[in-house]
Amino acid sequence: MLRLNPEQMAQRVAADIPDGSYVNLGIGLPTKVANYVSGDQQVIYHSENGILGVGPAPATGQENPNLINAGKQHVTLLPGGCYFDNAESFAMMRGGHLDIAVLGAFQVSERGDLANWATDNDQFPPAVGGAMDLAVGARRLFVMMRHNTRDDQPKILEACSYPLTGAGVVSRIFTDLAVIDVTPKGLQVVELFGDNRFDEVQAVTGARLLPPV
Amino acid sequence: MLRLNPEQMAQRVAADIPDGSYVNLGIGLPTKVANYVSGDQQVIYHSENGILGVGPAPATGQENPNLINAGKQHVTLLPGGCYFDNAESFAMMRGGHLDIAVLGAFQVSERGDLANWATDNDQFPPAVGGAMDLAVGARRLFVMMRHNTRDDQPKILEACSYPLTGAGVVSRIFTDLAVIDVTPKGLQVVELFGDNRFDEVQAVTGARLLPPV
Amino acid sequence: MIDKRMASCREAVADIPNGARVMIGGFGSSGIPLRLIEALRQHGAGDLTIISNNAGVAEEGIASLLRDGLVRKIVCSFPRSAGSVWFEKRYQEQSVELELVPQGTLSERIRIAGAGIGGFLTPTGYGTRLAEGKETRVIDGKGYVLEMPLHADYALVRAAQADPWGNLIYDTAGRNFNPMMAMAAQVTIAEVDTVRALGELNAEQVVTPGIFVNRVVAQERQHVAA
Amino acid sequence: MIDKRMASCREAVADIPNGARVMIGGFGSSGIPLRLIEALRQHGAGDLTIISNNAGVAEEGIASLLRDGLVRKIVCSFPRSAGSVWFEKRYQEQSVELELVPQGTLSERIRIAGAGIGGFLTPTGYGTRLAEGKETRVIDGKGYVLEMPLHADYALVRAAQADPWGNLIYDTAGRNFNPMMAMAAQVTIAEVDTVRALGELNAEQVVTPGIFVNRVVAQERQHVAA
Repeated sequence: MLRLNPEQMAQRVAADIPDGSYVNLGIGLPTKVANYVSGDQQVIYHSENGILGVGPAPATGQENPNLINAGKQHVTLLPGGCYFDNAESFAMMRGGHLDIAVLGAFQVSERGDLANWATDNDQFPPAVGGAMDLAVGARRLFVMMRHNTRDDQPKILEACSYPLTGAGVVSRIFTDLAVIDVTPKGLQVVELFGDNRFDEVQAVTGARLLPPV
Repeated sequence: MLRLNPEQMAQRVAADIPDGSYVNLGIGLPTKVANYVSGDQQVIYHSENGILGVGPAPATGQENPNLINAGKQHVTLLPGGCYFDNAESFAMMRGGHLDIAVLGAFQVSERGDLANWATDNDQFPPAVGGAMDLAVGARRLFVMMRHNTRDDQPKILEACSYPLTGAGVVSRIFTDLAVIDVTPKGLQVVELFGDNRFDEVQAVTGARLLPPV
Repeated sequence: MIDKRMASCREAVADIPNGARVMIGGFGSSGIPLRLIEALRQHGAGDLTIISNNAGVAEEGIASLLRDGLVRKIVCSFPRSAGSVWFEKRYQEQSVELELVPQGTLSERIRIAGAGIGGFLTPTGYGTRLAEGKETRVIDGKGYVLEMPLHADYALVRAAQADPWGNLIYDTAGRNFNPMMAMAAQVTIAEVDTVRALGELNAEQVVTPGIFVNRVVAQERQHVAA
Repeated sequence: MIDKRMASCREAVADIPNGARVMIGGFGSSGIPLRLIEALRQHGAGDLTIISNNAGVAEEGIASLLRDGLVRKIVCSFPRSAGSVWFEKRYQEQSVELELVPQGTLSERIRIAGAGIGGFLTPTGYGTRLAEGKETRVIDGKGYVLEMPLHADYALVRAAQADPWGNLIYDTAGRNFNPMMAMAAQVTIAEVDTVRALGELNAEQVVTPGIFVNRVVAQERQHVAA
């Protein structure tokens, strides 16, 4: 099967972000999406710590220690961007004002449950950040993740075994194999990458998929 | 009995406002208090529509239609003053950040209940504004009112007959006859103006008073 | 390119339907979107629910909507002012319904609607007539009333400056209810004195981020009769 | 004359007792009152409850309080970061208690403490482990968790500029939790780069009104190691 690399995955997610959207990109893999939003798409990026209109990284030596994104990376502000406090930032998130959030995930269930903040390993202290607020608040929640774990276990499951971030919150799943929508009827495959066959993808998925129409 | 006029009442209230206080003066009679706060007292006035550091009225022709106080009068901003939205303004009020609010009243009960937003006349539509928020939120609530109605009925009562603004909220009552504290033991007369006698003031009051100690 | 400017107030309010819930910013004479209200009146949508701190004075603003019989209900903290003759007339003839809300409860109910919060407990109004019929509870000896979010279909707000992305800067006490209302409506329409080019507003001074604003109409500064 | 300036961070934190609940502003490396935290560490009050978005990295800020064993409990949304070694060590040896709170719930719980609100209903965390044991309800088919205010005895905040009345202006994303924390504590202490004369701050740009600030300490700008 064709497995997209992270850059290709980011490119595929970027293609589904409409012009004029307000978007929050989660820490890690989703951050790459910004690199593939084309000049025809004007997208305003939100950072949960209190920025709208996040711009690219500053030149070396131009960093402002206060001006960082949620991933603690130095950023800049675009013309038209602005700042606000954390309560207002989360009012935007929880209040349904962001068009799209793109998050990574450990697991997604067939009902759109998301698990991305804690595993079943109790050795590490937990951390949740803004994931639960984005999960309930974004108008559309995109999950961007590898289809399988490093040891080839499925991450799309009938039910998540890890603690939930939110129940029934995921809109669309972008993996390295396919694009899958969470619908009332079930997990609807929207696109199979390259020559990937439906039965191949189904075989490495832990929940029943609906074939592309 | 000596009955203070409104200017004298305002002067008496002003004397009880400590230097450095954050103060909200209600619409009407309480507004006069600002005129008698002396130069030794630096008081920062709050206006519920979204101003801290309210200054005096502007010169004629210098009015800014947006810069008004809660009584809809044109005002100015003192150096050190600032603006905020209504939700933050009421966070200050309800959150216990104002040291003193001075409000007028129709009635006050011996337990410190305040009635100042509606009478029993249903012909007029009701209006409440910020009175209920100030009543529950100011650290000390001063009531400034005539001791009796125009037809000589008492306004200090065992229980208010008018709808309440807040229950058990009044700290101190300044009337044209006396200064009275609401205490767990009851209404404690703190000061009788001029040669006013306790029994005279008690006679025109609708609740039992405790004599000055 | 994101550009939220519209050519006229008329165009900006053209899709407001009968029966809409409309928030209108302002406090007294300060920060009222008078041009948008006038456009709404001429547009003629009726059966409106108006959410605003005051109910208008003389023939101006919300008073003109009440006069023309376009308002079914008003949610308000201080409807009665010197000169609020049209509100008083419609109230007394029982042709307009009034939901009276303490001012801080009004602004917070609007804010939580914009913030995705389902309700809040406030001490304001506890033990008074305005808490009748509402859920209450006592926590650590203090009484609270459960208040619910106030959503709207449209918000008409007034600011001093905007940019094409809809960022808003206000003038002095003209903020009042405008920033919360901008958050709480499905469609927020801002009437401003001037629109500046992108990047010309001081990003540290923006009060309403453009994400809360859908349409911007510039106008000459209107001085409001006191 | 109202003048909230104090001569040193040491003086500003001198009355913080053992067992105090202390809010500390900042997000990642941005807007952290590092000098005040260092003064608190040297002051040596222990058994502290720290309320902050993160738990410090390396030997800096909150990490230094954890290292020195001054922290009994931490209320936090994202305690685990690259380099949060002292938090991880204290957590694993069970010498520090963790109350994990989703970030938006953390900032709103702080805000409502400052705003006199007794609780709020949030959809965040509904149906998850972080809502276990909490009161929930379903409104119009959507689930909510009742969350309560987070008060503190002291708040240590960081801003760019102040004036003698305690008005604060921040730098870019340095606001984060600082404005809400300033509202929610009995005593708020602000560490700022510079104090300007009264009237020199732009009144339209003040984010934290001075009413929320009790003490101000100026300092040279500290660049935080990334």
